[in-house]
Amino acid sequence: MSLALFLLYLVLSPLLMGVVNRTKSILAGRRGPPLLQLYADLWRLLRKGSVYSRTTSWVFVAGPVVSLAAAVTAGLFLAFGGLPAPLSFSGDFVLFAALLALARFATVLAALDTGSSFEGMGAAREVTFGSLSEPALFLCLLTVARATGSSSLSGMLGPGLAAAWTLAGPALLLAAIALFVVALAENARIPFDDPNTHLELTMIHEVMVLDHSGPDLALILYGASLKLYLFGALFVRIALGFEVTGVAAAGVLLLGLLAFGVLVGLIESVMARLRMARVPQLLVGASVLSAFGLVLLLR
Amino acid sequence: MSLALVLTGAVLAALSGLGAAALRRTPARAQRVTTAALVAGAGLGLLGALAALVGPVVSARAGWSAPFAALAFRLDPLSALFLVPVFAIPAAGSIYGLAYYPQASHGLSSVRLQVFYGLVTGAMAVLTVADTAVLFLAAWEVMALSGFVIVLTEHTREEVQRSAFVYLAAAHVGTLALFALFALLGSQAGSFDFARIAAAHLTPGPLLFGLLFLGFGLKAGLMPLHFWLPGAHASAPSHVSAVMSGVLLKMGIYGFLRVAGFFPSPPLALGFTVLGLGAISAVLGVAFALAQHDLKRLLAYHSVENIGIITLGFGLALLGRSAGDPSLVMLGLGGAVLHVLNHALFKGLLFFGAGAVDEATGTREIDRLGGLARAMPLTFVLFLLGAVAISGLPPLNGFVSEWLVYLGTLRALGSSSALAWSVLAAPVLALVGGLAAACFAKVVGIVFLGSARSPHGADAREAGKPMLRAMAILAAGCVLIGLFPGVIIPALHRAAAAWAGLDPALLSGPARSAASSAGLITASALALLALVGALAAWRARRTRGAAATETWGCGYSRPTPRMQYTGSSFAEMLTLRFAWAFFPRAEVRPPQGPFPAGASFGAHVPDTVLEVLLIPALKASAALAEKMRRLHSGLVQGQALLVAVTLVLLLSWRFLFW
Amino acid sequence: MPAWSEIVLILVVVIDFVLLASSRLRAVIRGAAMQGALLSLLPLFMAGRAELGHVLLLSLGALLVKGIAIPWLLLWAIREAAIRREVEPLVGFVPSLVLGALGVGLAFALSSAMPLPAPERHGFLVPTSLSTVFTGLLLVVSRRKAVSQVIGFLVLENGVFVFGLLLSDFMPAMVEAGVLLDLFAAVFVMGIVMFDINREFSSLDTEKLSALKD
Amino acid sequence: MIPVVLILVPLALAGLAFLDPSPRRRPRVLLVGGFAHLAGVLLLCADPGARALGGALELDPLAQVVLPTVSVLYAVCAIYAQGYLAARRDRENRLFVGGLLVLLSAMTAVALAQHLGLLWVAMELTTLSTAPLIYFSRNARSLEAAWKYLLVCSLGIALALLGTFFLALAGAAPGGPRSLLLAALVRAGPSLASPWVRAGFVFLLVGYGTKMGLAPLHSWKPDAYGEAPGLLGALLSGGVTSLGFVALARVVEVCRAAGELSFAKDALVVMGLFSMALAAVFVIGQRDFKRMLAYSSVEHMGILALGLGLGGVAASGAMFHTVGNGLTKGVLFLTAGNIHRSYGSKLVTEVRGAARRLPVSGPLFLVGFLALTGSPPFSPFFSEFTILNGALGTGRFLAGGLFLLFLSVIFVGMGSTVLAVVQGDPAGTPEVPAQGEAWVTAIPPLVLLGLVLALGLYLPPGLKALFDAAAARVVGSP
Repeated sequence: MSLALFLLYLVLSPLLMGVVNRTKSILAGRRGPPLLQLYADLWRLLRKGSVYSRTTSWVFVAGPVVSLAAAVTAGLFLAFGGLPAPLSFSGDFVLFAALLALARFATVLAALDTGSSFEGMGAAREVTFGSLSEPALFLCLLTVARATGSSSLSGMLGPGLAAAWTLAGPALLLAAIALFVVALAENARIPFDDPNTHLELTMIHEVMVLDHSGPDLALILYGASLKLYLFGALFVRIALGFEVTGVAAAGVLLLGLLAFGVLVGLIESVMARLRMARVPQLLVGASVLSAFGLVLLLR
Repeated sequence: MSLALVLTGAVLAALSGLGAAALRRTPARAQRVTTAALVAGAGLGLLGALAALVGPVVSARAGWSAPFAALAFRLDPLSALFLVPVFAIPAAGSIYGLAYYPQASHGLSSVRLQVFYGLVTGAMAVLTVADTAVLFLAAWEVMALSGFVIVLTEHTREEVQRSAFVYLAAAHVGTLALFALFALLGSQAGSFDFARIAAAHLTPGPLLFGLLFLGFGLKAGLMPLHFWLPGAHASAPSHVSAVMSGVLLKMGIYGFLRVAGFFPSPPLALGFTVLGLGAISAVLGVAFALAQHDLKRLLAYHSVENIGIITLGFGLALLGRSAGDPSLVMLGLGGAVLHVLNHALFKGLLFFGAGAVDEATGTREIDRLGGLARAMPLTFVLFLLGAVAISGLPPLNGFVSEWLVYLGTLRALGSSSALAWSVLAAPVLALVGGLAAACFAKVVGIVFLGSARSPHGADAREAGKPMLRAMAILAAGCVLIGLFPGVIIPALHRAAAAWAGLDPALLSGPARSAASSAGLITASALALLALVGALAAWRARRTRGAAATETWGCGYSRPTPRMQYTGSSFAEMLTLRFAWAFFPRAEVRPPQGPFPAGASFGAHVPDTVLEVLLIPALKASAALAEKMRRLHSGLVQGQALLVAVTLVLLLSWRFLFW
Repeated sequence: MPAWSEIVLILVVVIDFVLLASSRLRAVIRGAAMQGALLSLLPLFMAGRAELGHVLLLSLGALLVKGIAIPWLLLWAIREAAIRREVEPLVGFVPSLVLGALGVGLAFALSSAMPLPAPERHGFLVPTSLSTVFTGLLLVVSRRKAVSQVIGFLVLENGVFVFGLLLSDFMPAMVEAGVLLDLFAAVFVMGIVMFDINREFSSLDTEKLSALKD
Repeated sequence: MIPVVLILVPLALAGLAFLDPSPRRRPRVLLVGGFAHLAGVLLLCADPGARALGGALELDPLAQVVLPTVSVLYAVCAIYAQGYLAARRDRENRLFVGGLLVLLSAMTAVALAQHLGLLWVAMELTTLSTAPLIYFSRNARSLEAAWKYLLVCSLGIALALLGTFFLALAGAAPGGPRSLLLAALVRAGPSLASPWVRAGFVFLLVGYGTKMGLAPLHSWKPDAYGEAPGLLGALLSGGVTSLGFVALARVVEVCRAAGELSFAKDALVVMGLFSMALAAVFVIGQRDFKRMLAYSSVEHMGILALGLGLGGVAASGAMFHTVGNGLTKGVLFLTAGNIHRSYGSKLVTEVRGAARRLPVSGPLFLVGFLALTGSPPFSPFFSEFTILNGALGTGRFLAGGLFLLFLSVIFVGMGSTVLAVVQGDPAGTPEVPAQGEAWVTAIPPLVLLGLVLALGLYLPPGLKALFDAAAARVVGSP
């Protein structure tokens, strides 16, 4: 069952992107792209050739590869829908976070490899916000760990979560909210970053991949969708942490993800992107929020 | 047996420099002989250490007729684990030195370097197995002074003299603090043998705290006491920097561990204090690193950061000891000691790399470099491995030790007492990890990627074979520990038991679970590598014959290297967050007149403690001393008066007040 | 007979005051010589159980050295170096007199506070010696010229000599010999040095001697 | 009978030197005297407790500690003198050689004297014999130094004589010892008249403290050491000052017997710490490296006084320190002399890169500095560590803390000066032709340093027992 969910993760993640974009287009009163648009894009890109800058080295090609591989591997530890993950050990969420960090590291290096000042700018922003969102993520997970008394993702998201909600509801709520903010930041969504303007200067993630084309770009887009799906699943499970098993769990997860996608789309259509200077404040705020949650449990 | 091996290794290493001194006629051969001797000694020592890791605790004792002194040695798993870097890094360094600092071209200064380089190695090895205070102190000071000499290798350069002196002063003050520390311990325990001191079941008072932090913190480079470190590491030859930051600092940690181990149940306050210091060192260390422009200074500040991480683990272990929680001791100490080893490996690797860059380009200014990946591909790959490792990213060794520390915080999280608060070390560690990754993204990205930012390194060539070999050895260590952490867990288990003086059985629970988790880490790491390999293979097939062009400049068609992002601009957003701790100094030459000739802007972030606090304070006290000296007019009548006054004062003291 | 010695001792203290007060170098030297001569009488008066030969030797030596040789040496030095005749005090005469008086008072107080272990015949010796020592110190500290410092040292040694007399009847002769000998030697060497000072600096003003400082 | 010979032979040789017409041959006399003396001392140490002149001279433990040190230092300096005087042909060395030999005899007498009067005479002789030597270089500065040295020390010595008289008077009561023999005074013990013992101690502390150079009685030191030849500096700071310490210790011994020990100890601790403090103030930013050494000598005399004042373990540490300090000071002053000669300057601003120009003396200067500041495994480390132990072990935390504080400040202060002299590139600094490194002036300090190191690596058990015995005899066994 858990393996099935892992495969769903690999298969369905582009769909989640579709949901988000669909929501935005509906709210904007446009027809918008079909739900499966991203699959089509990926397929097209994979068949294309690619163009490389003369300044780039093998790092440029390795970047997308490593970050995609890291994202996939990270999925092995996430207990989708609260069902035990394929791999699980105490403190595995550290590895989970570290793999995502590895993905970021690879992307950033690939960006710097081009020597383009724009991509350098994007890389700088990416590492800045990444290093600020990392503590927030850990504080959320620690809150859950303290509440469930477990130290592995499978345990934290597993059946124990329901009981934890009854005992430590407020703390978990805070953690969930903070986690949602982190998810938006990590996936470069509004209000942190605007995934579909094409004014290079305003962006973080998109500007880092300006030079990537063809299959490389395909890997990047797919990796991005995986990351969104990961955080979505994590957020959904923590937010809807009630006792479920088997297929029901899968159902809850998928519905929850649908809701997550809609929510993200909703936010992107009603909010504007923050000024760069204010982004760190929001992330620190998320950390403070989840830290407060943790303190609630510690005292 | 194991101890004998270690001591022989130590002696061989200590005397290795004689080869260089003796065969000065044929410098190349002399250096090979010295290196061979050092490597052989290190080999013996490592054998002994490994034997001690699996075998029983060995101790030996011989008379030494100096006051309070004896030649008492003890080799337990903890010492053995510290011995691994003590022998491994200098050996690799001496191989590196064959090409980096050849005797043939540097002559006498290279001879001096080799002699004291060996001496440092030997002293550190003896220090690690010393079982009595005076022997410990003697080895300690020999290490410190030889360290001073090798930092001073290029003693004609102004800043080298300056930083070497700062190092010497700091080292000496630390040593004096240790005098006091051991004198106190000795007087309380009635003996200077570590065993007897430990048996005395002392409880440390604030005075001992202070001396402990001052004496060992200075050597280890804990944050407020790190001031000597960046300069010394930056101005020493690179393989010396590698040894200093990879091993010499760890002697401070070792002493800290040893002495703290004497206290059976330290108060919780001690553990939390250590934890706090670790947090400060880690965060501010990496913050200062981000703000550096000099490659080696940057690496030096990362040593402060990593010492902080080690101290975090150590603090957890102390807390576990106070709370009587063996698992916490196991995880905390295990993490700390493993990070000691790991940091030695990747920091050595990185300093070697930095040295190679320095040699190839003639500058350490990050913002002047760029695109070296093409000129020195092998150096680049090895340096990249080091960078990934130090950023605590899987699948390399840095991650493993940090993971152990995280496990420690999780263990504390489970407790219902005040202990649980120590979990706040985890987000700190996360922040530090993120910042470190950012910092090394900057280093690798700016130095090796993109294209050259200045004439420097236009004609850079790949580093010499010995240098690459030395780097490859250390890189292999990083990869192996990263992929198969399971093999080292048992050693950590025994070390932790030895430190806490507990029965290993008590700690076997967490050790076993950690080992099994380590197995899963191996599995996932292999999975990751397999995935990367597969994708990479596929991409490699696809990329052949791809079109090549300029970097997309968003419509701008004539990009120049000068337009690239620099290290400073890359780090700016982050350093802004720490502006409160920095006192940047800027040299600005604004454009003037209707036809400005030239303008320039330069800024650097000096060390706050040294440049903003210490040196002004010293200057002030010197001025004060100068004022007081004015009182001393050379008049002979005044001198006679002094005698008379002293007589009167003493008389009145004796007959009126005493 | 004790009466005589007491008179002598009183004279010695009076001479202390004279030395502090007089502004002429020669006068000071003569005063010191006078004091030396007076002191050389003391052993004769106090010759108790001790055998006569030793006493004669002692007083003769004292007379030769303190009363004649050294004063002559100093006068010769002044002539040689053509030193101006003024004393040139750092501390004026009146203050030095007051200080001297204070010192004498202190000396008497101190010696009354310190009972002599043996029922000695001349309890007057101790205060005299202490006040003379004090005067000597005062002269050394408060006079500018090198010569006057030598005189100060001479006076100081006189004080010590007076104290030594307390012990003369049971102390081995070596001590007194020591006093005379190295008093002589010290001043002698100082004299030589002074001539060199004169050659180097063409004056005996020790304020020129303050080049060495930090 | 050896003690008397040890005192007379150098005197005889001094006479010979005065008579000898040839300035080239004269230094050889020094060599003869030094090594004859060394041999005699070794011979004497074969039977400890040897006495002469009815016990006025005796080789007690304290003498056994100090006399060999002085003798070794002297012999090494005698070798050095060959090279030094050969390099100073321009100057008349009759007085110099003669004075040095008188000094040797005087120092021996001080070390062996058990009679306070004899002790005092010998001490005075050391002053008289060294004063002209300070004036060796016959210039204004050295003259000024000699004058100040002579005046201050004579004052001190006069006060010391008065103090000696006080002690004699203290024992003058009918049935009292009525003698200045140490043994007699100690035997009389409590029966001594305490007010006179107290006053006597104060006067003797000032008197011999002046010879020792304890602050604030030190004022002659920087001038004398700064202007005198390095050779003399070595003998003064390694020999004469240590003997001042010996004299003081003898007095303290009497005080202990008379039950006046506690004040003596307090006074010594206070003066010792004050000396260290003053040295710290004057060492920071010191531009003249010979004056710096003088203040370092003040510091170490302070350490000796402190150790003696703390008593117990610390006192035996102080005994050990007399040896280590004596020999190490020899290293520093001799090498400093070499550097001074070769640069013709002793100012940090003008001297640079000594390690390059004087490949032996330069590094030796640095290593000597490290040894003196208590870096293991050199012997001063062990003595200073012992003293620290004595302080902290007996709960004197303030004293111990100040001790460490001053040590570290002085290290930083001296270090900056020493390093500025030793390292760097000598190019562009003043150079005196034909005054480069010569083995006869470079080897002697090396020998001394070897001894210092050897005593650190291996301290013969007998020697350690000797230190304890000497300390026990002065301040009582811990």
